[in-house]
Amino acid sequence: MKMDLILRITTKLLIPFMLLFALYVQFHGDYGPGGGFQAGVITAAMVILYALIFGLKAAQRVVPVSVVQFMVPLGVLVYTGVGVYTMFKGGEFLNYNLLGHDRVHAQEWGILLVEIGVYITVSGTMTAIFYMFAGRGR
Amino acid sequence: MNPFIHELIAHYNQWITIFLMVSGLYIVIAKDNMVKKLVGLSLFQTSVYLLYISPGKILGGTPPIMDPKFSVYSNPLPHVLILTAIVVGVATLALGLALVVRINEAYGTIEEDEIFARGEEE
Amino acid sequence: MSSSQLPALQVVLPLLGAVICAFLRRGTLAWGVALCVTWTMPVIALSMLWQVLATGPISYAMGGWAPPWGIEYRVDMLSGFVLFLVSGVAAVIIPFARKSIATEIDSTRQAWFYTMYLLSLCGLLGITITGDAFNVFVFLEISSLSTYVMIALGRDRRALLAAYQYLIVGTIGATFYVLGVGILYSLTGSLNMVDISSRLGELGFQPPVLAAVAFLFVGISLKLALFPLHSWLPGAYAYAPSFATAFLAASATKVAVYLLVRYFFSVFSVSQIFEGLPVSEILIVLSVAGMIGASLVAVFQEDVKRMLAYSSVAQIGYMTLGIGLANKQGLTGGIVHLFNHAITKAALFLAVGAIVYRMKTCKIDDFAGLGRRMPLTMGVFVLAGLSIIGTPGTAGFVSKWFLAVGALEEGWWWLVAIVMVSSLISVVYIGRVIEIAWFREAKPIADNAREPPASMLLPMLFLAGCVVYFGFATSMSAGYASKAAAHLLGAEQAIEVPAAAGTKQ
Amino acid sequence: MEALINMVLLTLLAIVTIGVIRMKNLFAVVILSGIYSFLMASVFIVLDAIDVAMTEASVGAGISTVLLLGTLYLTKSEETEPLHKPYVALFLAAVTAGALIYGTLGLPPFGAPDAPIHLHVANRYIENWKEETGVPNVVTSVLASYRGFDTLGETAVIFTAGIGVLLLLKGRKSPGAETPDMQAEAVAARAAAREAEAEADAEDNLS
Amino acid sequence: MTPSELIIAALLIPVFAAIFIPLASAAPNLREGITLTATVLLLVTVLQLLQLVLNGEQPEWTGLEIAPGLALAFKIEPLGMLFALVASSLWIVNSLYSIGYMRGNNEPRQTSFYICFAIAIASTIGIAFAKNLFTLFLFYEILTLSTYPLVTHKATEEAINGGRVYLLLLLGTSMVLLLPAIIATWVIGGTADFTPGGILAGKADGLTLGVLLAVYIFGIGKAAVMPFHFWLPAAMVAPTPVSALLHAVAVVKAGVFSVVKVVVYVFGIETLSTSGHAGWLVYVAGATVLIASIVALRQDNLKKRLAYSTVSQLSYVVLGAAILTPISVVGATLHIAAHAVSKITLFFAAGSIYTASHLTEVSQLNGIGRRMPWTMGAFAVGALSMIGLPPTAGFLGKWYMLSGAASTGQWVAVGVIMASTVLNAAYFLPVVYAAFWRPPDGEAAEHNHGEAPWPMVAALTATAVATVVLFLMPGVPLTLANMMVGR
Repeated sequence: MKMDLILRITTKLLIPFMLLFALYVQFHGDYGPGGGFQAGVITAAMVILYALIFGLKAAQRVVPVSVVQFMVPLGVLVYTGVGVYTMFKGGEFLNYNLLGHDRVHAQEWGILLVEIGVYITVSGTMTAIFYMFAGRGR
Repeated sequence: MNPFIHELIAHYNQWITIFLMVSGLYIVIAKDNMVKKLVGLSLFQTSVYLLYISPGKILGGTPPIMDPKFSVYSNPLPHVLILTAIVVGVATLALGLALVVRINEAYGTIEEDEIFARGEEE
Repeated sequence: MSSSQLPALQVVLPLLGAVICAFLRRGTLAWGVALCVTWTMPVIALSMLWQVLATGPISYAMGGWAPPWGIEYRVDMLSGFVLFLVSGVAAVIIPFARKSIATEIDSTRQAWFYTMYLLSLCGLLGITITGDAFNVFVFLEISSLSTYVMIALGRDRRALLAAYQYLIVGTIGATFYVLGVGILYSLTGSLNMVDISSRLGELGFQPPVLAAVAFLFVGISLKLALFPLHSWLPGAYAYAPSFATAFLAASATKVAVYLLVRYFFSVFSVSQIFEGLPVSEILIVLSVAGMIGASLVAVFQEDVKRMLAYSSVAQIGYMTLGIGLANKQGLTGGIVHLFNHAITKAALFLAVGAIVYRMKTCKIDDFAGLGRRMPLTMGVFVLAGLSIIGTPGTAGFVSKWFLAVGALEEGWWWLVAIVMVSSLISVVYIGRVIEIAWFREAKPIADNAREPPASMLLPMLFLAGCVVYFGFATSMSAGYASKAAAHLLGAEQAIEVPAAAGTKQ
Repeated sequence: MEALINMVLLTLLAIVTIGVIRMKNLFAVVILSGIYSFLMASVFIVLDAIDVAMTEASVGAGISTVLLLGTLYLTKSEETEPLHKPYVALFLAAVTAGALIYGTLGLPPFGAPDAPIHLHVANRYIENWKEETGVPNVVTSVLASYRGFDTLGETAVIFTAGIGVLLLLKGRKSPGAETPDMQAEAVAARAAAREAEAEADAEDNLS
Repeated sequence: MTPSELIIAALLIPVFAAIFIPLASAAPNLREGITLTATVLLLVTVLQLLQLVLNGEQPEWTGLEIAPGLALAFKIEPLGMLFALVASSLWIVNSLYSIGYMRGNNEPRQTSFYICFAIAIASTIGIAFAKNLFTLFLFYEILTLSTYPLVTHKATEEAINGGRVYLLLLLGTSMVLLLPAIIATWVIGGTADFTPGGILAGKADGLTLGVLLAVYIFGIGKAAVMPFHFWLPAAMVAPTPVSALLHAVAVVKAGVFSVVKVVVYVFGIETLSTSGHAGWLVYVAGATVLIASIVALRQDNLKKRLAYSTVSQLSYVVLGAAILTPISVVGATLHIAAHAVSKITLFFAAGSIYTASHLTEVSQLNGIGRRMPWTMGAFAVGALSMIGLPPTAGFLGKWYMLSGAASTGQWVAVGVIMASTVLNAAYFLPVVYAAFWRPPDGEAAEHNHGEAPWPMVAALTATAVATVVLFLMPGVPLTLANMMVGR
């Protein structure tokens, strides 16, 4: 029981930092290693950790299955949306140069947006998959 | 230096990569346990990643993150490809495991030979 | 968006459709989305095809990055043809899906089934249209993963097993493919197919090239179920939901065949593959083995879907045979058989699907008496069956004709004989079903058997019509295929056409 | 130096792999595969593939391991001895090995800067990234911009897998696939289908 | 109508019949009405075409192209004209007869019977008018497929097995041998259109010609050259009108017609006779003639006996073609017509005996001639024609063949024809004798049935008369045959 307590505390402490790290990886991906995918996985890992310690029910109260399910396609929608938008602007699919007046900014915007898309889908999917496996037992 | 040693070093990555790849493939084909097959499959794929990354390396080069301090960078393109490949790999693994779970529920076992032993495939 | 966006739309629309379906809950709604998306596909493909015929290959630079730095979408004669084939068949059979799926998959899963279907379509079209070796792999996996899921949704628990086996085999195949691409990449430093082929030309011939050929060949052959590597196919086709089976049989293996052709004739050169290596011999031997062996196995099947699956393996042999012949007539036969077999098998599997819809079974013995209970459905079955056999007046005959001519041009009488023998075997297994359906007394299980609703019947009848139409009016199928073949083989081969064939072209 | 570390790690990888082959306890196998991923990740670091290393670590050692353990929890943890002898497998593996050795030994040696892959496409990225994307991490820029479409495909693959797993595992254990006696199942399905068919026909009449 | 329109019409009339018959399935009289109208219309159309052909024209129509230089095309030359004439005129009597038979034995599934029948006729016309090998092959296969349901009509175990043999043998030979031969012809000769003097004339060496000829002859399974003859007895399970269709009107005739056509227009008589590799055909055909006749001798079942006689008679035609002299080919052509009318008479007779008295064995027929004078009279005429005695049509064909064989000193052929004449007599005359001059057996005498229903009697009388008329005034067929060989 004592052990358990320690675990709970440490987890409670750990989780914010994990989220922080995920966001760092997400948005610092342009400068250092990492990007949407890694961030997504880390976020999912956070949820998984929470579920392992506090139980699946608790985790699903925090992050409901419906939300996760919604995220899975959402990310792809965002990503594709960027591409379609550039098409409407008259450029090729995913031609970020049309997202802003000067080229470099446009590129950065594009990369940021699609990375967010990747993040949403990956975190959602990984969590969903974990939920499915964990929920199958009972 | 002894030419054989030289050869070995020059191609050490490839030797090991080949070994990893082949043993992964061996696990997939030889084993009947579905989980182990999938593990073997992911080993197989991972070793292929190595085959991509190794040639991308330039001795004395640095990671392809731009910095005025460095001049020689390793080749970024293989990294990108392999990032994609890893993702594909984990997706496949997840799907495969889900199938294994369902098969276990349907047949009560995850050993292929046991299922075939029932001989309902015809 | 101007017409110049078409190549991207061809792939992006199904993806978007899949996403939308994923948000939906009701199967019928998702079906509606799938219908809309699927019906726009052939329009896009056709307009691109016209453009190609008018102004030569289309190149579309994804993200505005010119190849080889960015990913190129490339539509030429062959890929345009296959795009139209896949999207066209999908468009024809999609109306069939609603009721068939409604009975075979429980309502909570239907919407997502259409997601999977659209993803699979997206993947197949992506493989066909892209000009980037690695991009092929990505879309290959999209189509494969969605296919595994579709198969696993079959009612029979064996569907799960079939899906798992396909997943293993398919992944090995895909990994081999990546391996081959990796070797090519480290040889040439490029991933763009056109670029690769030009640089390979400079490299000449060396061991790594051979290894690349081997891995690509094995990898792709696993996907197209070339004879010894076909073990996954029968189970997958037999236990998948009927609609999925029809779709896969008509599209998946065809795209894999296309990929093989693409690599052998475009990425590598004809001289490299067919003069430097024994590829031609290997292909012909395996094809022949498949044509005879798989047909023989099909004769002894008790389950019609399974029987048709084995017949598919045999028919794939015809296509690879055409590739192996590697002369204009033969290659034309192979390519046109892509087309003819796609529509034929789609018709057959739809007919069987309709019977499953009414009877909940597709054991051969349960077909007794259906000839009179479901005359139209069985009529379609007979017609398409004749096309499998290759009787004149059906599409199947045309491809057989070209293949035989191609073989004779090489002076291989025995090959012609084998082709004919294999079609004779198909007489046995098709005839078996027809005989039972028309001349045996109906069983009690067939009591509530009657024609399926129009939404299922019309696609079948349309496909049957196509089977006959393309048995006579071949300017579109064979004519186009021979153009594509000439294009692939390069100009020097076009001269070798016999006088008679040459005159009227 | 780099080369040396590299060789050590690779050797370790080989050892782990042998372990995976020999072990019968699936938990051990899973843990070993996790270790394998970690080693692989460190190899990638040595090879300057930081992003790949990160991903491999988080995916191979993280998610994959969790999923595998979850599966074992749902199924079983001991592998039984295969009935058949693995000669075929050995043969196929040997053939593949032969092809690989034959093929890859012709490739340029490890780390040589003049290999074709460094001279063709990649240069463009390394030279023009600044004015073209301005993102310092070339990998990110290539991933998300030059080959952004691949990444869309990758995301689509994840999406596919996600929906696929949801389809396969969501909700109660679906009765259809489990009941061993196909007869009852068939009857049930037929009954259900009758209803669906009836209402379907009803819709027909309406339309 | 323009010639090409006439051709289309000739093809479409039976097809339309096949389409309308099921619509009228509820009203049998209307249904049979449709059939009969179609038969008459068809004959009229064919006669109009005959006029054109006799004036030396060769009407054509070309349809879709399935491969470059390979189209669905029709062109009427004398031989085809003759075949079409025979088929269309016999269709009328045969339909009359079928109506009587099907109703007399109230057979099941009459609608589908008439449908398949019509389709079979359509494909026969297609074969007759085919301009190239592809068209010929197309309709050849359609004929096989459309007659398959007729053979299995009774849907008994025996019928299904018979159908199996029928389908597998005919499809098998045509696909495994005939189609490759056609493709080879196309590759070697560069065209598939029938050309006077032969496609392959001067394009291939003697050996190739010989091999190809063999592939053709055995590939055309419908010609029932041994050893590919046994589908014919197997198909005997079918109802009699179908047997008539198989033996007289369509199927076997299509076979021998194709053989003659191939010999004349694909190889060319001169080419073959000079090739020096075609001599074997005389022996094969001769052997078939004799063996089949001997087998026929030993059959007690009347229809089986007729079947084997057909096998032997067909090989007469092949023999006539194999002798490779213009005059013998004329004989072969005439024999197609002659055998058609006389064999259909015999089958009608057999059928009406079955309908009236349900007797099937030769040994049961003692004295039946008293009760069914018309039937047995017609039978006698048919038998004479089979043997080849004047005043019946059978005589003409044999005569021409004999003179052809004699003129080139092919004594083997002469001997075969002579011997088979004796054999024919040996297995037909006893039947006639027993029917008229033997006293009826006990149980046969009891049930005193009369003649068969009138349509049947009318039909068989008509064909019997035709058999004689064809002998007395062979003008049209003779001219056509001569036009074909260009004499």
